[in-house]
Order: sequence, then C-alpha cells, then structure tokens
Amino acid sequence: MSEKKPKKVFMRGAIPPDKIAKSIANHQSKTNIGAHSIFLGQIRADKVDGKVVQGIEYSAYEEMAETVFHEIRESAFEQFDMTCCHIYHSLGTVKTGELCLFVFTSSAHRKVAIEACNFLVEEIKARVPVFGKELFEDETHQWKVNQ
Amino acid sequence: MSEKKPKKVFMRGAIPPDKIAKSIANHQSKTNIGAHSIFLGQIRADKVDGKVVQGIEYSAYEEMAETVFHEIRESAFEQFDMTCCHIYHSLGTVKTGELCLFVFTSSAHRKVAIEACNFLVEEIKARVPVFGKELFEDETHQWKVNQ
Amino acid sequence: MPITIKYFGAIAEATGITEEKVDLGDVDSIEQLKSICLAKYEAIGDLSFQLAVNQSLSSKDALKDGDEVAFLPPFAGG
Amino acid sequence: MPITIKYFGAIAEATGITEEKVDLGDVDSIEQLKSICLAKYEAIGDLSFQLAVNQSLSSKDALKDGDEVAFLPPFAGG
Repeated sequence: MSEKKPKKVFMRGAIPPDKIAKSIANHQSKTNIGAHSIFLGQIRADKVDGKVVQGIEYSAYEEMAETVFHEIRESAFEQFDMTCCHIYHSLGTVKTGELCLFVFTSSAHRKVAIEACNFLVEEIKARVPVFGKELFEDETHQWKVNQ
Repeated sequence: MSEKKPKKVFMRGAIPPDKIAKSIANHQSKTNIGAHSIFLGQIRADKVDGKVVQGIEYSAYEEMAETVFHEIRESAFEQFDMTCCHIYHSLGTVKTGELCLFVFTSSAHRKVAIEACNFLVEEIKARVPVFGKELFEDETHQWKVNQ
Repeated sequence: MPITIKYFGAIAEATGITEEKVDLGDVDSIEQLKSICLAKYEAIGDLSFQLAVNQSLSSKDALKDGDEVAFLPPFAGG
Repeated sequence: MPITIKYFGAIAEATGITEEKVDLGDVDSIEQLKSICLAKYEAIGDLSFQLAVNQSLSSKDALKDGDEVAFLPPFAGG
C-alpha cells in the first residue's frame, strides 16, 4: 500500500510500448507479487459514413480528472489486496494504432490483480471527465462517447 | 483469425519485459484493435517453514503441453471475437521477481479481450502439463501445485 | 455573485469559449445558471451534458461566491 | 506388448528415471500397468498423479502396442 500517494495520470500524446516494459521491469524487485494484469486502450480506425478515424484528440477537465483518478485508485486499494496500481492516460492527439490508456495492477494472486484491473477500467470509462474528438482524414471530426 | 496456426509457447528462462513491449508494438499496425488485455505471472518469494523460494525450475511434458496450448487457443478463438492471441511460458529456472507466463489478447472491444485473457489463464493453469520445482536457498526444494 | 464557468469538448465547440467569469447578480441556483447559459448559447441545447460544481457531480442546486461550474459532455476516456 | 512410460516432476524424482520402454507381455490395461509401476516404484504410491495415454487424459483403460503412457503430477503452470 506504499503507492497510494496521488500520482499524475495524464501524459502528452501516445503511450509508448517501452513505457509498459519499464513499468513491468520496475516491479521485478517486488517479490511479493505473483501476478500482473494490464489493460491497454488502442485507437481504432473506425469507419463512420465512409470516413475513417485517423486519431483521437483527447482533452480533459484536468483538475477534476486527476481527483477522480485518485478516488478510483483509493477505492481499488480498499476493495482489492493489490501491491501496486498504475494508470496512464493520453492527452492531445493519439493516432490510430497507438495507445491511449495503460492500467496496470499487481498482486500476490491472479484473481485480485485481474478483478482490480477490470474495476479500474470500468470506473475510468464511466467517471473521468475526458473528452475525445475523433479526427477524420478530411479534417472533419465527431465527438466520441463511451458506451 | 489469421493467427490460428500452431505457435511455440515455451521459451527457455524468464520472459524479459522487452518481449512484452515488442509484442505490443507489433500490434500497432492492426487498427481494428481497440483493447489489449495482458496477464503476467511473476515468481513470488514465498516463505515455507522459514525458507524462502529463490526461483522455480519449470519442466513440462512438452509435446502434450504444446498440443493443449493449441487446443486452448482454438477454443478461445471459437468463444471470443479476438483479433490476436499470444501465449508464452518459461521452461527451466526462473528467479523470484522474474516473469514465467505472458498471455496477451487483443480485440476491437475491451470486454472480449479481458474475458478471453481470463479464460486462457484459467485454462493454462488447469490443463497444461507443466511442473514447477520451488527452489530454496539451502538447495532443498518442494513441488508447486496450482490451486 | 461572481463565478467561473468552464466548457469542455463538444460544449466548448458550441459556445466558442472554454472559460468565462460571470457575475450572476442575485441568481444563486444551478438551474437558473443553466437557463441563462442555454439562452446565451443556443447550440448547447441540442447537446447532452452534465454539470460539475467545484469539480464534483453533486446534485445540490445552491451556488455560492467563487464557485466553478463546468459543462461536461459525455465522457470518452480510455 | 511394447510401450513407453514417461515420468515427470515429483514422479520422476521418485522413480529416478524420466522414461523407460517396457514390454508388458499380455498386460493390456492401464489399471494393470499402474499396479506394476506402483509395485516397482513404491515411492510414487504416496504421490498424486494422473495418467495420460498418447498425450491425452482419456479415461479409456485399453492399452495397445506402441502407446506412450505418462505419469503426470499436479500441474503448476503459470
């Protein structure tokens, strides 16, 4: 429970795969961990009325969003016996095929890590004031809405 | 469904974090993917009668295990609308803090990727003939049994 | 009563601004503020949004000096 | 009837070997084979295991020429 202090979630642009490798490597000294669960959101090239999404431009009500991210982490630590929990979300433009969300949970046992990760993903999608502008190749756009 | 051909799951020694980054990067050209779910098994320094596990030496009935891994993947592709599915498992010695299992599923939507990943992990733990010798610092050992 | 209003995403696109400071006079409820904004920016009437007061989606209706009210369109994180 | 027997993990440790080819004579059932092995390697009597025939955990009892029988201790993958 040593990582409960507020941590910055937002980062500019896409999340590089190397960041995920580094996060994993940073946990190899924590030998009470038996399982990691990771969720990654990737930008899909959805087709809308014949136009293809080229990327999403993310914006947020940043102060509120960081507060909600923190509340969600606290709530996850209360419910699940996690060792660690990390969340990163992009702001600005993320191109199709690139990563916009990285959720990483660790625990002694697999079920805890997996359930905590699922909880975090659902909470993030439902509760965090992040907005996404889907950009088309003809420079038009539409606003994304989470299902 | 293009990756249903049999693929080798076993690799010698620990799974390096870089392998995970590379697998993720390899999927950035597949722009029909919206979500990845990853499970990682890491060796815990469990304490047994005052002795601490230093690592696990994995062995397997390899021919049967590769067949079962293949059946599990096929079954996952039948049940879940996955874009891709990758499984890697260590053989030989993996030290505490290192990774021994890497399960990676991708799909257009998060629920499919997450459920498929969970299915694969449970099936692997239950059905694949892999054996683990937990090594202690005094050169004694005990045989691991999945719960 | 001076307050700050913030607009995000599709709402900011409709209002043409992302933030404004206004003095509401004797207006002191969220519902009244909402009516004022809808009259001022007709385009947001067609959009769905919820309101946060001081970064929280509370349901209370009272407004006080210095509050920050945010118009939030549907969330799209992840 | 010649068959191959494989031993894994804790079972191989108890038998001291990982594989042997045996001629079972007129023995042609898994149950008989199991009794023979338990008599030959007493230590495996205390261990839990299941048997695979030709890489499959089938429940059929008949053995035929060239079958591969494996003694599998509890699984520990992942």
